Amino acid sequence: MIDTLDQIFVLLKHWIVSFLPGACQPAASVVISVAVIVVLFPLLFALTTVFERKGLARIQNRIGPNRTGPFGVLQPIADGIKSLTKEDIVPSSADSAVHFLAPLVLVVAVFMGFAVLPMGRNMALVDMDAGLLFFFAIGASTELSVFMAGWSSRNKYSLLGAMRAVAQMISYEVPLLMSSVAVVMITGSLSLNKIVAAQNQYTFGLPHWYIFTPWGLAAFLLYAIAATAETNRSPFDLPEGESELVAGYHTEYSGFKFALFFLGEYLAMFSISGLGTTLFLGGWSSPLEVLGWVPSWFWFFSKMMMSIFVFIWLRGTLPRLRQDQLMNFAWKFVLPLTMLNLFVTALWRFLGDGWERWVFCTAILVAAYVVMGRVEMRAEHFGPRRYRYAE
Amino acid sequence: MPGAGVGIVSNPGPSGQHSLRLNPSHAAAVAKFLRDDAELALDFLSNVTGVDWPDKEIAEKVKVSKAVDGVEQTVEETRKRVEPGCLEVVYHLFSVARKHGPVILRMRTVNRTDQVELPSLTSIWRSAEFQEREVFDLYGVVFTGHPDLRRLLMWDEFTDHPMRRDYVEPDDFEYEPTAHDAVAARAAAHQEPREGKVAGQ
Amino acid sequence: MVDEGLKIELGKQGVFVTTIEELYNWGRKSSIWPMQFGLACCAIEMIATTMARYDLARFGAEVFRPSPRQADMMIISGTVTKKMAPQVVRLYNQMAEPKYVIAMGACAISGGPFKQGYNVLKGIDRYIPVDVHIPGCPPRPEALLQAFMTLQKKIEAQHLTGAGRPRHLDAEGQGEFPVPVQGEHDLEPTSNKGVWPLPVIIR
Amino acid sequence: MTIPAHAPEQLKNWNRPRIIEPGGDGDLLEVAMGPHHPSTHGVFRMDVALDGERVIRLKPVFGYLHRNHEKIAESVSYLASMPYTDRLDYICSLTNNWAYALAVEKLTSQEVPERAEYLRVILGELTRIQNHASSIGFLIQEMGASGTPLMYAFREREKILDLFEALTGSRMMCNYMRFGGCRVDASAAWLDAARKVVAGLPGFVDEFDQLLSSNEILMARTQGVGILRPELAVNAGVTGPMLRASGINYDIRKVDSYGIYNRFPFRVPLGDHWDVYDRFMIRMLEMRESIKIVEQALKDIPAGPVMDPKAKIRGFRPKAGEAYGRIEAPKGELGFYLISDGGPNPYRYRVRPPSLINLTVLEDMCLGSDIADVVLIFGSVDIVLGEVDR
Amino acid sequence: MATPLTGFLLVAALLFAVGLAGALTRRNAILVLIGIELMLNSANLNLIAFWRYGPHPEALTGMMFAIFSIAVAAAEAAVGLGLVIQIYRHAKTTDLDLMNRMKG
Amino acid sequence: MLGEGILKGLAETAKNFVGSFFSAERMTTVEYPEERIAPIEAARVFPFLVYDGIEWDAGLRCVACQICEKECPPKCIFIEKSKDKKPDAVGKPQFYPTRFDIDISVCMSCQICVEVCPFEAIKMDNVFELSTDDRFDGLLLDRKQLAKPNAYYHQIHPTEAAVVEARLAADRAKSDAKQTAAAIASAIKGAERPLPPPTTGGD
Amino acid sequence: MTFAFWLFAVLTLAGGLAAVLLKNTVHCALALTVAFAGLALLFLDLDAQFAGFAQILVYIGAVAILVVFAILLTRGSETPQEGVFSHNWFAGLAIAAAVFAVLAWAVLASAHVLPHEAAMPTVTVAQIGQALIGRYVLPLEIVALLLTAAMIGAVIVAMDEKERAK
Repeated sequence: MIDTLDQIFVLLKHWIVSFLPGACQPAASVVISVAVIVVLFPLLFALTTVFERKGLARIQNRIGPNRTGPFGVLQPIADGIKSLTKEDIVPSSADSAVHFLAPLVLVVAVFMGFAVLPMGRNMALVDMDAGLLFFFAIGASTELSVFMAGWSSRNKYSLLGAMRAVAQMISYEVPLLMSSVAVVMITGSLSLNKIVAAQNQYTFGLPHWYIFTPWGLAAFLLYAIAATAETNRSPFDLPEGESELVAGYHTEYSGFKFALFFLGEYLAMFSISGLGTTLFLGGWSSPLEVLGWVPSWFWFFSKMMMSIFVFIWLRGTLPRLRQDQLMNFAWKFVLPLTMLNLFVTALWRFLGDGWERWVFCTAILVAAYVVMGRVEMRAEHFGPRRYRYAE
Repeated sequence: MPGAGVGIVSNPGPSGQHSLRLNPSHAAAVAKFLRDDAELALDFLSNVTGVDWPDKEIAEKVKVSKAVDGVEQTVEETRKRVEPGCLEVVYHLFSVARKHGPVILRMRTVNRTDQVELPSLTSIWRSAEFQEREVFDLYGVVFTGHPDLRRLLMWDEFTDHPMRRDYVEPDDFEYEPTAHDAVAARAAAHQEPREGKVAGQ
Repeated sequence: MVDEGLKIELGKQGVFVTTIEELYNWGRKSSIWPMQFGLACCAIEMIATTMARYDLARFGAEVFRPSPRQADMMIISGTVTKKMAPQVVRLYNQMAEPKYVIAMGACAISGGPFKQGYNVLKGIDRYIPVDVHIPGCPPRPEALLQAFMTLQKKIEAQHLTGAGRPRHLDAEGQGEFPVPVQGEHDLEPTSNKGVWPLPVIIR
Repeated sequence: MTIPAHAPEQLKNWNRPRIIEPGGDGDLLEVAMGPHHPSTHGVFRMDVALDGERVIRLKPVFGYLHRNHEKIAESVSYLASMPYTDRLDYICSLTNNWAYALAVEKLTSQEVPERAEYLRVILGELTRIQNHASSIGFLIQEMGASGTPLMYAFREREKILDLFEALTGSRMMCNYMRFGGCRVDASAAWLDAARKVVAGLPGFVDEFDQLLSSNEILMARTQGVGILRPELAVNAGVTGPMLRASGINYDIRKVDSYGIYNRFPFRVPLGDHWDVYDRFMIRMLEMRESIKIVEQALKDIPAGPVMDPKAKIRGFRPKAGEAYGRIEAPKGELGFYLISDGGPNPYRYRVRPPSLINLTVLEDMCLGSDIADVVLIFGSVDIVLGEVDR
Repeated sequence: MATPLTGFLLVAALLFAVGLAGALTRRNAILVLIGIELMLNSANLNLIAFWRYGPHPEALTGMMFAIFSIAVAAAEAAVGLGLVIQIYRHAKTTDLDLMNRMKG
Repeated sequence: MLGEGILKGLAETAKNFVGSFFSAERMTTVEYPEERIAPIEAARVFPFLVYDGIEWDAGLRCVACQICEKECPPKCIFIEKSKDKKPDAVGKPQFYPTRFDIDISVCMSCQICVEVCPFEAIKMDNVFELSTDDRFDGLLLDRKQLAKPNAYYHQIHPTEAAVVEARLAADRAKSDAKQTAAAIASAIKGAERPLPPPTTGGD
Repeated sequence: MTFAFWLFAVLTLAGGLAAVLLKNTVHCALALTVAFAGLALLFLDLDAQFAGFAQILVYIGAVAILVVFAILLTRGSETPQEGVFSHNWFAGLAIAAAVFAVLAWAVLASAHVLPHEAAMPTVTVAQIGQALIGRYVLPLEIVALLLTAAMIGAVIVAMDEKERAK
């Protein structure tokens, strides 16, 4: 029974496929999986927009959308209808072909990222040997769509926004990759299924998630920073920094194409949270051994939504950085720490099973963080101040 | 300062804020002195404003000796003359260092039409920069030596000086739903004649 | 536009048509994104309306878009001066249909207390069509919410075909609105005759 | 003038705008920020010339909200201008009322009853608190926080506005002060409500402090940005929190001690680094001082009339003469200059707008900095367009 | 796998020719670099194809070669484009014909 | 240490997030159409005319003295004085306004008309839900729309109304006394003039 | 020849041709990414997963972006007024055609000696990794050195004159 529940989607798919002639079964299986992803994640996106708007509202002491449907859950549907029927304006000076292609490229690229994410036990669309590499390779092409959008609009703000976005995404892609490499070093595989399997073990009922190791925690935090920047979320949302660049690279987009950008941004957030979950939070494995009976997909999605909540929380709290600070932060703070973390990971691997490796690794990382923090604050000339009063 | 041409303009009102009237030709020197003098130290120019004193028609009775019926007689006669108005610029100074003030400076142009130049004090107090531009915009005082004398509030194509007393507002028909005679008259001037309905009636 | 035959065909399937219409109107009215655009005093009340106490977000309208392309509603919140009027019209032109305008406060409707001034436009409806007027100086945030609901009701009552169809479905009604030019003494022209025919005064 | 010893001698000609030559190979990018630009909160335009992202020229363009306040005021009676002053700096209508009332009282040498003075101080300081809170909120908003600090600021502002409304009848456009007192008296219930609100304010400032003051992103963004040298600040007529953030001890509440400010012990915080962060912190600290003043005023407020019995409302004709009255408004020195020719209307009516004059130094503060900083520097000046353009 | 090696080789040859034509005919220095990239890529395709059809695919030789080639190409692109930008700063043009004529 | 301030800030927002579910202090939204902020007694929006008695046109306190029209800063009041007089609530023959229009699209809610009115005839209303899509007819309030009974005044501004009532009563008593005195005097003189009609106060 | 091969080949060649022929430089760069994507797909068709993904990561994620940046930095995004082709374009075309002719002749002539079918190799990433740090460790190190040198070189070349002078 428990297994059935756990595998319910897989079984369902097999059941549907079994009605088809044998020759087209594999293809049908893939089509169904893809269809599920293509339907499920936009739905999730819709829900998340409400979730985000209500979450932000709660942070800000208000209620948020609550008039369309119960608790405002139909809000995204209204938004969707509105966006679909809104006039689609292409500026006369714009490069119409590229302008049209940009949101499509973005959405297609982010959708492909979901192919390798194991969303439950046996629930990865493709179990690819080089899954992680595939994920990052696909992720790299979103930059191109951002550039296409910004350039084709022929608007100063759009182009500036796109340049910023691309520079930022390239800069943070490096630490993003490097912090994931730590996991690869320990697991010895680029396959996401194997990475989850490696974490799906328990000692005293507690899981072997990588976040519970010093290097794993450090890598996770660095990954989170880089992921926030990679998805252009606050406090790294400079490309659409409305106080400087009206709406960044999608200033000139209206109606449904704008909605696609919105969708793309959220899908990127899902996929990157999903990857973070897989790499550091044990993927679909349950947090306690005794909770093993809860379906694995439930754990995956709840962990993913938790990370989404953190995104929202950050957005509700922090102001954004400046462009040069953002770049400096990537190259002078995050990247060195990820490098160091790789070293610490290697150390962890070779120090054996004793308590020493905990002490050493933690000590190195904490010391490095403190020193780097000092250096960063000194280099950027900021710190707390005291104030005097006139008599 | 000898020959600076400073006069005191007294203020009859109860506030008792009297002011100094400067001769435009020496104004910059006096202003510099006021700023740099250690005792005065009027380092803070708070307020710059223009005042428009329109041309006044003065009717005055003059006693004129006239030959009336061959006899010299002193006759009172009303003569009208137009006293040329002027544009006045008023500066309010305070001292941040010594915390006193205000000291009020005034300068007047010769007339309101062609001789409207006054020296700019922007080089002595930066705070005059925008305020003098505003006076230029709204009153039409031309400040010589101002680094960037453009209109401040109105658009560049605008040609009038709206704060002057004789400024005539543009006739942009202001429709009021309560149609009284004045409104109806204005409306009539703006409406194309329509059959059947007579505007204003 | 919908041709006659299609109209009859749609008329036969009356239920279906109304459903689509209702759904469309529901979508439009439930997701009105205002433009991030403030002019004067009323802008502060507009901001207050989006803040915790009044929370415009409850109506799904907190998504203030900085780009006119993505906004549905323009709240003219404050005095429109003659220096600003061309910009306002230009921004309105940049918005994608369907678009709505709320004139918030006395100044936006008629120039309000400042209408005697030489640089104040006596009502933004001289240049662009306004859907809802809110009197008040400034209107309370609740008044803006009420006006928002008035706009929603107006959208809800619109039929997609026929004489009373919304402006954006009217092929002739669309197009750019002429942007006034700043002249030597005043804006030229002083009003857009197509939107604001001079009212005839009958006593 | 207190100039810190560590003042760098960057500029010889500090009272002239700095001219930065564009770099050798950079092409200039001319951007017109505004009049509709999300960050100018209002209708304000900056014509910026950029070399890459570095500002090399910045010319503010005003007048998009020029509502002819002065012209209208010269054609209506003294009393009728009072509601118009509400709409100058529309966030702080009560201090505008106060400044105008003060100027007219100077023009006519009217006395203000004790209780009215207390009420003016209470309302003025409450206005200052809500102005500083929302100005900080707007500043952080421009820094890209998605509204949270602004929401918290407005949460408190609403409480203060409720007080205003309960006393004066309107949330924003209070039209409360009159020549020779205040329009209506505050009831005991109102004073109690005010005490309750004021008791909650320190908690709010603490919350704000926790949320913002030590935030690394905020510090990194604002420290060392938009430096305004004290000499330039004084010379350019900068007033208010901006001047004090440049390290100059000049608070008109202390200097003129108008009203009854000499009865309240309060301190004037000063900045030592002259940058955006200092301006932000000075506002934060001033809120705390203002809370103290209001607390004491609410404790000491005497009984009595709120209006000079001799004061006239209608048919008000001051003697010919002129007067300049000024107060320390939340944004700086707000002055009214009135010339009377003995008629029922002022002959000349001039507002000395702190916002406009504080903007004189905008270009000097922005030159050489990043375009993203311009937004912050502009936000830290704390202007309201109604007052800039009038 | 029904595609013969010849197919891949022909595609690679065609791509190489296209790249070469681009590199030789375009005036914009960046586009010349694009042509060179295309040529490099066609070589990579050859390497992989030969590895795949070779007698010892388990030895990974061609694949390794291709991977190294990709890495080197990345370096080449970075340096090449850096040079172009630097030349642009100096000569204010990326037009190779013009650069030729100016001679420095 | 780097990150400390950010964590502090996160803690603060988390406090508010969690608090919004439990404490009314943190969840400040008032859901406008259903809930309303408790009406503030002093609140003012637009003026209205007070009438005594039941019939609005008979009981208008306004005597068309036109002071408010003159003093109104934005000049949004328009009054036409009657040619004849008719007895007011006290019974004294007075002029009355044949026309009393307030253009609320201009009104700035400054309350100066109320302040200057010597007859307590114009007061501030607190109705703000006036938004309309009708620019001219919807925002021009005439005599009939403006007239509200004294009871309504008492209901929205109880304290102020009580003070006004006391003052009016005193005035009335004074004029009554005067009239009675006059009546007595005339009675003494032996004139047959009937006594003035009994004064009918408001409600 | 499978359908997939035809598709990918056409995609690659179309992208390559567009990259060489289009007028607008940015369009060329975008067409180049299409060519790169097509090549990556061809790699996948050849069971070289790792190389295919590396191709996408490096070429689309980095090189294409670099090209685009270079175009924007050199103001090349506007279509030039005068011709886009070199004055001796004909010679270039002729050379290219000749080269293709030779290559095609060589390939076709040796078609009969080339293998048509091959055993499916089973290559895992782990194997590639082992090979990289085993047999190919020296080339790996050299490439690493080269990349470092290139990076430093690129930074120095692209750096501002003034900053270098500092």
